[in-house]
Parts: sequence; C-alpha cells; structure tokens
Amino acid sequence: MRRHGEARSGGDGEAGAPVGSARYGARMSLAALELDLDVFSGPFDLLLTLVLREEVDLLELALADVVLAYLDHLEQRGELDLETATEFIVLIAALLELKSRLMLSGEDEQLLDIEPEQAAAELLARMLDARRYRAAATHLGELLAAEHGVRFREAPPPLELRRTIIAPADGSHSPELLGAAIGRLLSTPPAISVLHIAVPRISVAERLEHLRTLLRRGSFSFEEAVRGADRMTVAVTLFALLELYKTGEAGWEQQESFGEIAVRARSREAPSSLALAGRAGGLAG
Amino acid sequence: MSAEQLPSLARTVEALLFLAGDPLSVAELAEAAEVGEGAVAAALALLAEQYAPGRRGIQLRELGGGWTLASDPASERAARRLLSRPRASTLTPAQAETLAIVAYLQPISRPEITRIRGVSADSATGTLLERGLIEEAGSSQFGAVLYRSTTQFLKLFGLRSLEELPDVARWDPSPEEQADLRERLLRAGEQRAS
Amino acid sequence: MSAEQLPSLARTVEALLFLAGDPLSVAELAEAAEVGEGAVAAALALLAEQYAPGRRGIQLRELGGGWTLASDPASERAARRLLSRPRASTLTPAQAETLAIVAYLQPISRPEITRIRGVSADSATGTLLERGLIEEAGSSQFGAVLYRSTTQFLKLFGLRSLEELPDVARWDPSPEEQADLRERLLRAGEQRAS
Repeated sequence: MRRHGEARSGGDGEAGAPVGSARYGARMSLAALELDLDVFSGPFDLLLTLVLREEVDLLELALADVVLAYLDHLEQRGELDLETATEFIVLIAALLELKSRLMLSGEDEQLLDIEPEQAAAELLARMLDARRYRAAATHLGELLAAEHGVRFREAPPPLELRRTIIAPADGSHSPELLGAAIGRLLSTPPAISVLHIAVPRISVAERLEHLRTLLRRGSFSFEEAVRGADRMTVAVTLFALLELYKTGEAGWEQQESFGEIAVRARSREAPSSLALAGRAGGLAG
Repeated sequence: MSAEQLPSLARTVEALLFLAGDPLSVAELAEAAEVGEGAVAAALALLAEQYAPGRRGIQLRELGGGWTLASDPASERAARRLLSRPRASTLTPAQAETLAIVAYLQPISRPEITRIRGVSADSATGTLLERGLIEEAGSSQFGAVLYRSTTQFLKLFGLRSLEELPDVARWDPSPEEQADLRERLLRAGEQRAS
Repeated sequence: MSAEQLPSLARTVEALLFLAGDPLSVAELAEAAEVGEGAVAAALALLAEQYAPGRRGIQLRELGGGWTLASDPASERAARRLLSRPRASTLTPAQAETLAIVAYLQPISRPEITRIRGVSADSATGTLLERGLIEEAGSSQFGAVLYRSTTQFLKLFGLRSLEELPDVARWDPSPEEQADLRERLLRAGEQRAS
C-alpha cells in the first residue's frame, strides 16, 4: 500500500482515490479540472497533484481544452477575479512549458542538462517548499480566526500628552547613512536573461532561401544545414524544411532514431523518388 | 462587588497601556514610569489578574513583544454595531501564503516569494503592506525590496513573538512519503526520457 | 485584592467605551448592545463605581452628554515621558532613502522620489515631514509639491551645510559613469521598477 503525500486534506488509499477536494477521475477529465479550478491556488499544487496521480500524462492532456474549461468556468461565474486569472495564466504557461519540454525530450541539451535524479530532487524540494508554506498559511489563518472579535483601541492619545518635549540630540545621525542610501538607489538589478524567450530573429523565408541554396547541390544533411545555429534557428529551419516538403521541393529520410536526416531535392514530377532514395551520398557528417 | 484601589504603579501602567495603541515592552513601561523593570513586571502581574479573561470587557494581552489592552471578543457583536466596520479578519489564500513566507523567511524579496509560491505575489504583497502586516526592510544585494513582518502582524495574530510560530518542518510529509514522492518523480523523469 | 467578574452587559459597555475614542451616549450604548437604556444606565453605574477616581489608572467620565474612558491625571508625567519620547532615532530604510534623495537632489517632487525609489514614498515623506527633517519648498512647474531638507536635518546629521554631505562615489556601484546624479538615479529607479 502506497501512502500518498497529499496536497490537501482527506482522500487516500489505492489508485483512483480523490486527492483532497481535487476530484480527479482515473484520467484527469475536463469536468474534474473545471471543478478543481475553484480551489486550486498555485501551479505547484496542481503539479503535485498531477504527479501524485501518476496515471495522468501531461502529453495526453489537451491544454487548449483546459483553457476552454477555464473560460466556461469564468462565464458561469460571471466575474473576472484578476488574481485568479493571473494565476491561471501562469499555471497554463507553466504547463505549456513543461509539456513542450516533454515533447522535445532529449533534444534540449541546455534545459535538460541535469540528471533525472537531480531534476527529481529539485522539483521535490520546490514542491515541498510550496506545500510547507501553504500549510503554514493555513496555520496563520487559524491563529487569525482564533483572534476573531479581539479589537484594539485606535483612538489617538490626547494631543497635550503627545507634544514632543525632548529634542533628539544634534549630530545623532551619521551622514554616511545618506550616502549609502544613494549608493543603494544607484544599483540596478542584473540584466534579466531572456534567452529562453527566444525572440525569433530568424525568418522562415530566410531559412527557405538557405535550404534552397543547399538543395541546388542535390542533397545535404540536416545537421549540415543547421551547423552552429542556435535552437531557434534549428526550429525555424525545420519549419522551412516542412514547407519544402509540402511544396514537393525536398524529401528526407532518417535511417535510425536520432540518426542523421538526409535531405534531397525532389522533382515535383516524381514524388515517389523519395521512397526509393537510399542514404544520400555526399553527406557531410 | 468590590473594587479596591490599585497600587500607584499598577495604575500608572494601566493608564499607559490604555493610552498607547501599540504593545509596550516592560522596558518602555519602566522608562516612562521611572521605575525598575522588576516593579513593572509585578504591576503587570497584578493587572493580569484584574484583567483575566472573562472578568472584564477589556483584556490584558502579551502580544508582539509587549503588553497591550484589547477588547473581550464576547463584545464583538456590539462593537461591530457601534463602530459599523467589520474587523478586517480574513486573508485570501494568496495573502495568507505570502504572509506565511514573509513571517518565516524574513527578510525576503518579492521574487523569492514568487519562486516559492510558483505564482506572482505582487497583488498579495501590496495588500499586506497596505494592511500593515508586512513592511519594507531594506534591499537585497540585487536591489530588490526586502520585506519583513510587523508588530501589527504579531498583534493581530495573537503572537507574543515570531518564536511562537511553529517549526515549518512540522508540516512536512514523513520521510517515507518523501522517499515515495522522489521515486515517483524519478519514474516520471525516466518515462519522459525513454 | 479581589476582582470579581463583571456582569455581561457591564463588560460589553466597558469594551465599547474602551474602543470608542469619543464619548458615547446611553442611547448609543443601548443600541449597540441591543438592550434598553435602563439596563445601560445600571451597567454604567456599576462601572462608575469600579472606575471611581483614584482607584484605577483609567477613569470613567461623563463628558458632553456621553460617557468616556480617560487616563487618570495622576499618570500624566509617565504618559508624557512615554508619548513624547524622541521618536526612535533610527530611520527605516525607506525613510533613509527618501531623506537621501531629498538631501542630494533638492528641491525635488514626490513623484520624482517615487520614480527613483520604484515604490511609493508617501509614508516615508509624511514621517520625515512630521519629524521636521524635510519641508515643503514651493511647487514644480507641474504643480507637484517640492521638498527640501531643513536646518533641523543639518543639526541632527551634524552638518554645517549641505556642502558637507558625503561624496556618494564611495558607495557608487559604478563610479566611472559620468552622468548627472539625478539622471542616473532616475534611470536606475526605472530599471528596478521594470
């Protein structure tokens, strides 16, 4: 019997039991998610729940449906709570990023450079942290509730008792305090890395041009076409290649998974030549 | 019902607690009354007896590093009718989480709070600042404003000091549950890699 | 010394008088406590006995057609010492920053201070005004109030004139930069805020 660490109270036991108030089915159904949207309060919470329900596969979850469910939910409520909406957007963005990483498994050296064990440890630490302070928040809520009805006197003391009669001593403050404050105000935060946002400086048209130039040689390897290029350029080049395939200008083949992709020119008249083409010669490694 | 005369120092301490809105420490009371701290402590003990819960409409509480007078919760209904404003006593989950993170990890910057919560804490931080539950406490080395909790926070949450907050580890899952979680995360990672 | 339990209504009336700053009429008390005026009058009589002059540090007084709690005049000396003690001589980081901006860039408007700090300077400006460290110095061309430092400021910081303000180069993270201080502070503030 596996003990489920829980994001919320209640629920336990064998497969399929609900996790707290999050009523997920064996597969996370849209309806269940919609119900849960009332109560979710952070992506780590949801993530924790997703991981605990190990049968949920993010790859099989249509995120567009989640967005639609959320929009329906908003419509039913008839009001837009900005805070919740912001959290939802952050959540959906986090899920999108996670899902895109899953789909690119292995390709993304920079982002998935860490060992699975390290990644798991890191994710676990973050989830536990979030969970810890969520529990602490509940505790604070209880403390506050226990103080219900306790009020403090807010009336200011009579003015005649407040009048300052003792002047603070001259020279009691150091001027250095002011210089240090200016120094703090002159400091700027380190530049924020926006590398992962990848502003597309490369256009598909540019890469089409590049591929067509290479195609005039008859054939080339994809590796050769993107040598030294950044990830964005690789992605755009792939789009360009798909475009060439669609127009019938190029075809490709790959002998084995993760092997070289050989691209060759294809005459528009004879698309079947692609299937017959063997491993194209003259490929640079 | 008898009400004998309080000793002079106890009366002074009572008057000071009545006038000051915020908790007063024994040292502050001693300085104002021009007596030793021991005498103040004795006067407070006497007052604590007078103001024991359930005896009067006012209670003596030790809160936020000092002593203060507060109304008896039993009078809340009448107080609300009189002052026609509810005691602001609820926090949204986002505010409570942000407050918990500040209370435990202070001083802490907004980006750090965001990293722990996994969602932005901007609006919650703003509300907590406005309600006087947290305040600025300088800047981090990267220029981000740091936050800490206030005496007002201790006062409203019935805490004598931050030490009264329980250890956060208390809410951690058991080592077995953590091991189990780690294993599942690993398995998820392996599935992804395959 | 005995301190028996006050009847429930007397406790409620005591709590209401404690919370309200101004005198409360019997009618107001009766309405808040949801009882008749006769019952309130009886409760007040009981409290008047408890709070008879000389017994406690707080007195019950009939003032301007209503009832109010006030501190015992005998505690006046201690109250003055408590309430008029020099304000905590330290400046909060927000106050120090605001004061530094005013000192170095005067005259300067509040919106500019806010832009440099990246957060509102209203509360800090208010405190500095109240403590006499800064004062108003006319209005900018856009109608915003301008601030400058005071003679009191110079005295408290042991400065003969503003010329004696320390050179900020010592604390400057990039002293090689050759722009006007105001311009650089504004730029840094905007970068931090973005």
